[in-house]
Amino acid sequence: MTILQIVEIVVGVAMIVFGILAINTKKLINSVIFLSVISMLAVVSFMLMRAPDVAITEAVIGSGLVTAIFVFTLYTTKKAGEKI
Amino acid sequence: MIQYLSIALMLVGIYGLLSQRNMIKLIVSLNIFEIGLNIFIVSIGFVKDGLAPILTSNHNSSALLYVDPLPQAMVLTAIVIGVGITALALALARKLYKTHGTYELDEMEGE
Amino acid sequence: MNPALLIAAPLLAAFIAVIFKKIDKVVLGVVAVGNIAYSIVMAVLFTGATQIAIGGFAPPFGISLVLDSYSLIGILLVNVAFGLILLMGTKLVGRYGIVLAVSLAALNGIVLTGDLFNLFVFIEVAAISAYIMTTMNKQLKHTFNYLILGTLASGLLLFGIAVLYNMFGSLNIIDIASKLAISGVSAGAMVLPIVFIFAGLSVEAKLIPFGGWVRGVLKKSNSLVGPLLVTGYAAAILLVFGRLTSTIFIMSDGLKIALTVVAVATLVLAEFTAFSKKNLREVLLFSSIAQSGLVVALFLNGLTVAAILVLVNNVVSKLVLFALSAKIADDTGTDKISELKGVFTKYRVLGVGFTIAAMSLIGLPMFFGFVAKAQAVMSLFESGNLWLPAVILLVSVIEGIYIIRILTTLWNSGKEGQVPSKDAQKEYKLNGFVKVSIVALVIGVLIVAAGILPITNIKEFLSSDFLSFITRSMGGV
Amino acid sequence: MGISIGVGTIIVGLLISAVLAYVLTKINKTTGAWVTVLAPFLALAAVFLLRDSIGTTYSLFFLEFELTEYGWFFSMIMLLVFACVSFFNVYWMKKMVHPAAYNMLYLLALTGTLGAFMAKDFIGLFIFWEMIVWSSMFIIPFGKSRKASVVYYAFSALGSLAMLYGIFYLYNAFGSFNIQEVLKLAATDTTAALVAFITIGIAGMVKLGVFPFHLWLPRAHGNAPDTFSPILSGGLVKAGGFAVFLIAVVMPSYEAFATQLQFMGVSITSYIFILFGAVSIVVGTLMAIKQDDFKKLIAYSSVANAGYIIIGLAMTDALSVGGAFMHIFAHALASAAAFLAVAAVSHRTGTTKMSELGGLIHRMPLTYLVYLIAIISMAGIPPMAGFISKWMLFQSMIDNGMVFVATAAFFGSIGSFLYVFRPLSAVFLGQLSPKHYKVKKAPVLMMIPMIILSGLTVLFGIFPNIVLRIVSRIQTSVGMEGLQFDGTKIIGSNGSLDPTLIVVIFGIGFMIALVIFLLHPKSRKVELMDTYTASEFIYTPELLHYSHSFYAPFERLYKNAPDTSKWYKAILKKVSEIGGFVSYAFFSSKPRIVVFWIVIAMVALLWGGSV
Amino acid sequence: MKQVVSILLVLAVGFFIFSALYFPNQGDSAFDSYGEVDLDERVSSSFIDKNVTGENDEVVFGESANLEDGSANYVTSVIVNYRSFDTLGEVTVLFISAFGVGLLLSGRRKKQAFAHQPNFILKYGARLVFGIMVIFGVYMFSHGHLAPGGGFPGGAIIAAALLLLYLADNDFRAKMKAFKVTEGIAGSIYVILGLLAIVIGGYFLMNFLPTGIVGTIFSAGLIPIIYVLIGLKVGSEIAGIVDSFLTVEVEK
Repeated sequence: MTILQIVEIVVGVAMIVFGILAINTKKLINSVIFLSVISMLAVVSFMLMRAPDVAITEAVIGSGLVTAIFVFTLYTTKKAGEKI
Repeated sequence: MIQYLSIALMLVGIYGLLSQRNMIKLIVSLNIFEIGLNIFIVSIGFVKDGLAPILTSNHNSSALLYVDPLPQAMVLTAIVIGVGITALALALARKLYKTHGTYELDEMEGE
Repeated sequence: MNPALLIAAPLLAAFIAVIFKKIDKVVLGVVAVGNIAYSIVMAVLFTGATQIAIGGFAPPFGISLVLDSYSLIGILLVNVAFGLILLMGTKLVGRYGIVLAVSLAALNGIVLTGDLFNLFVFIEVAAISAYIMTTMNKQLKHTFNYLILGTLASGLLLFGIAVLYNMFGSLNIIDIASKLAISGVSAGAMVLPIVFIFAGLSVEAKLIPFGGWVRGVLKKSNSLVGPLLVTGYAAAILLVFGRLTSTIFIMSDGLKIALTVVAVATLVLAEFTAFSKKNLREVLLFSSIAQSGLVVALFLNGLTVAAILVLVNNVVSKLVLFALSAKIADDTGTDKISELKGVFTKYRVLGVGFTIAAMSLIGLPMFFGFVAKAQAVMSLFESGNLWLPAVILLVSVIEGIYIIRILTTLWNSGKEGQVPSKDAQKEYKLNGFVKVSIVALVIGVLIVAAGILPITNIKEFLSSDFLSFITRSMGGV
Repeated sequence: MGISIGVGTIIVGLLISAVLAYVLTKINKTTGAWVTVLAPFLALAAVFLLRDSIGTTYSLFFLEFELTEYGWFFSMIMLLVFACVSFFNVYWMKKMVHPAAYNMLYLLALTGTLGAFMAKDFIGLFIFWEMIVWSSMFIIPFGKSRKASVVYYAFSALGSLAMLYGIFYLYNAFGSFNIQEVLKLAATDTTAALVAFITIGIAGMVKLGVFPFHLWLPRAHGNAPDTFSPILSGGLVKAGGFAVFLIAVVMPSYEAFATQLQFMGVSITSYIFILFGAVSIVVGTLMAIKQDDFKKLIAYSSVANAGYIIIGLAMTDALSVGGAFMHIFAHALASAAAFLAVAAVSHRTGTTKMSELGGLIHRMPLTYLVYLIAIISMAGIPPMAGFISKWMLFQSMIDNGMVFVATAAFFGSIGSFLYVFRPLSAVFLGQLSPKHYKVKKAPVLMMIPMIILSGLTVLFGIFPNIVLRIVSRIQTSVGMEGLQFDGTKIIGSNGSLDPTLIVVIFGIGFMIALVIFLLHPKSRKVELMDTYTASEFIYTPELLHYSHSFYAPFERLYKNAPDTSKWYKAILKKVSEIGGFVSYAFFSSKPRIVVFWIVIAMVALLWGGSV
Repeated sequence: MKQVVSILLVLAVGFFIFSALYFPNQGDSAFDSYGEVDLDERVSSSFIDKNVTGENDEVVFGESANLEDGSANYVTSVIVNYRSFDTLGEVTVLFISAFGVGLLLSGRRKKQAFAHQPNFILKYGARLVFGIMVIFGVYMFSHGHLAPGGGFPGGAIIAAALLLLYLADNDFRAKMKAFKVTEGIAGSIYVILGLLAIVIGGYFLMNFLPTGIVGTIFSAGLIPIIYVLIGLKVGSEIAGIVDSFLTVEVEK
């Protein structure tokens, strides 16, 4: 088992853990943040699989932009005085 | 290995769709599912000891062993499509929030 | 003749319309008419099945469009249906012209493409346009439901496609089919991709229990969105079903039975549901779900010709029925059958069109539906299947009951237990029904013509190759 | 005339006149109605003239016709009924919302029946069969009920789709649609014969209204426009007899089922059909006794009579089939006449409820007479045509030793006295309801067809051999033994019948009764409301009506008998409930529920696929 | 309870997927396991050797010229050349969903106000970064055929730059009309180029420009042009989405 394979497994398991967290967490913003973490971990796994194009795209679009619009949605719909 | 885990991640996404009733959570679950799917597809094209599919001055010949570029192209497309759908879903969620004041599907009045 | 134009033209129209907002309806109209004309020309000049490569790369490598009599029927159906729906619902287009143009492109793409991943992309484009169109109905909660399910479905589809790519190293449907034949992959290994692709397509094809979104989305849809989803979309997706089942669905016996059970259960349960409904659009909606089930069941049994006939009949008659129902609902504010007593006594032409379409749907002789039903039953008998014809005919009884219930109520104004009289008639006001009437009538004439033509020599028709029959009657070779 | 009259010409002519009727009615209602009178008469004449060219085939565009002996016979009955009934249309034009559509559909129904009787192949038969269904289906809601039409369609669709299954089954087995050819071939193959017998038999039973498919009759006949009830009862229902005849006799069922278990001289399959016939005699009779509505009563009596017809056809011996044909003919005349009498009454009084009528003999004597003759024929009393047919059927039943069936048939005959007497006394005898003091005689034009029908009933009661010779020829044409005659006598298996002699005896008896009646002192006339009880006058005529609770003690005997309509309702309710459940469970607006089903289905499919 | 059912169901699906893919019970599953892929069995081997239309054994960076496809980045060559039609569909997806978001969140809009007023340094710093990001984005999509990246991330980076301005300056609001026009024009040119290809080469979306030496900037025929178009289109579409999400409807 090479070090890369161990990294692969760690990344993969971490994604699943964060996935479950994202689904089961109470606060929506946490959910979104966990999603963003998963996305970042996905970028890592894409890099491990020699897919730089996909990694860049996922980083910019999947992780960055999607998280941004999630956060904006939550921000624009929060009730007055509420923290998101 | 990452292939198995990606399938598991897809299943986590489906689990989210099965158990959640909050719109944001549903969209998050969908995204998790898509990420798992994307990793799965990229993993299909992975070749052990393969190079990233770009010719450079270092790896300058097509005779070298590269990973499959086609699944990567597919995933690129899938990611962009995913963003489009997520944006649309969030817009819908926002619109629904405005009329119902909640993200919980079960709490919305009317049919 | 490059069929890619059918896809490129609407897309170009959409892109232009986004620059010049004011002309979007004009552009849309031009493209719709152009597409109809172009597809007719293509059908007339059709010489034989070919694959047209996109980008100049030969089929297994690049993306290719498949042009055969099968996809020709598809594009004719899709474009003509789209054109007619647009004609009937011009006023409702509003700001959605761009979406409609994109959906037209996507539907053509779905029907034409010979590449699995390309199919996925076009299904996504079509689905997203559908999500946006359904927001017209102001039922956003249901649209959201549709969106979640549709996205999950295309994810499942993509998973199946990815597995297939892994197994065969190709995305071209015909290439995969030939590789399947050579490599001797066991049917057991194909179960996973087939089930995922089936599930993915079934959500859009509205099979029970996959198409749960459909009721909420369509029961209050207007006369533009509803007919389009029930006809154009259904036709495109079901044709894809047919293409896939006839090429790459190498099924084990267990899987074939399981999939057929789903399809037949859809047929039976959806007819039951339609029977239990009291609203016009809901009844028609479930009826078209049932027809989808029938079409899929026929495809799974390898009876492509019969399936296409049933599909064409369903699309054509549902086009009229759904458009008229939605039109009536738009103008009178209700589509409850019991509140629309005698509406056709004032709008007779509408009524005649509706009646012809409805009778074709039930499958009465001299209408096209009979030809379709006869072909379905006959070919099932030929394949040695004796129980499915019985099921089909039994559910037609139920179908007949609710259709006739609608017809008798909509034609006669009186209360139950009274002779209908002119005084008891409610006043209905429909706006701009002339266009709708003309379309309904023209389609009605076509249905009758298409119903009489084949039974002129039913024996030859039943035994002949339908595709050559169609191309012959379209003036081709 | 350059055009030679053929079946094709008749069909086209009728189709054209249907369109013509529509157009003319739009212009002038009465003119249009006259088209519906003329067209059947012309067709009647034409078909009558075709008597000599039986056996010829005709083609019309893609349809092929063959004039057979039995096709001609059935067509004649049908045209006679249509021709007679159509006089009434003239009076009903003003009462209709869609007079033009009515006239068109009326003629289309006629075209459908003629086409079905003369079709050479099954596709033609099916097309015209469905034409009958949908043309009448659109007419029925012009009457009192929309539901009736749905019920009618439901049963008809069950029948015709069963037939379609049979047709395609046979086509798949024998590669042909030709009726004669296929049925002959089917007789050699027991399975195919069985499928044909059951599927086409169901179609016939539905049309005839045999138990358990009889429920549409009272609803459709009772609620159809008054002018269409006689068509349904006298005409269209008889098409069912045609279908049963095809599979029982034209397809020699006794040969096809020779290997089956034999039971009372017939095969078990035929016997089951006969049993259904017997049950429908009993059910029809009992239900008819209960009815208050005049039209529903006759409708149920049609159910009972359909039972006789199917029994006769299914027994497949010379006497029984002859009896069935005679019965089809006699019942067509009688029930059409009865319904026309009802229509005449309804035209003058506006109701068909017996409890609202009474004493109309004083106002409409001729109508009374027509009705009397019709019901005597229906009850099977000499000297009417109905007697002859029943006699033949009874003979055959006793021959075959069918005790149970014969009991049912006798019960039906006796029961028919009960139910035919009730409207007679309730509508025509007794005291006139105060509402109807000003009722006038039926118009002359209405009288013509009624008299024709009654006259024929009497005529063929006295000289049945006119019809029976034709029937005999039909029998020999399909390869069975013909009926035997001896002068005016009909030879049965254990005795013969001389109707003419019976009439003479009957006439003498009638004369004696008449003399006694005339010698008897005149009774004083009392008006209906001329009574009081407990020193109070009563103002509700219905309660004083003596047909009120007419057979109450008798009805009480079978009050708790199961109601067949409840079974169908239960089935439909179940269907509806399943539909509601599907709609609720699978078509949820909650994504997670649908995802749940998707996942379940996928697991099931994956599991099913890996088995 | 519901959760247990969900988990069980998901596990059941997982069981079937895993057993079908990795533990086939009859014969070979034909499914190549992770990493054990033979590219020669796949169509991609031709993409790597660039010999779909002609004979070509080896592509050498900086030497091979005038091939059917001149991109050094294989993913780019698949996306923009071999499977360009998919990409057309893909930009349509983004186009239509951006349009849909715009439709859903339409009406007279104003910017969502943030709680904290950004200070001067942030404001002007952001403008500086904006410029750099735009340049980087343009670089990315114009070098898509040489380096990882390409039109989609490039366009997204430009949109992200715009997003930065939005966040850093409460008063900033981009002119959406301009973006619409850009996206429309870029899309139209894409399709028109495709149609032009029919006229020139007989195939829709054909790469009709000559390809230079693999590895140089002007090497891939139409690919850079199309990638620039895609970049512009994606950039303006995502900018549109961002604008829709960052603004709220004006209350009447």
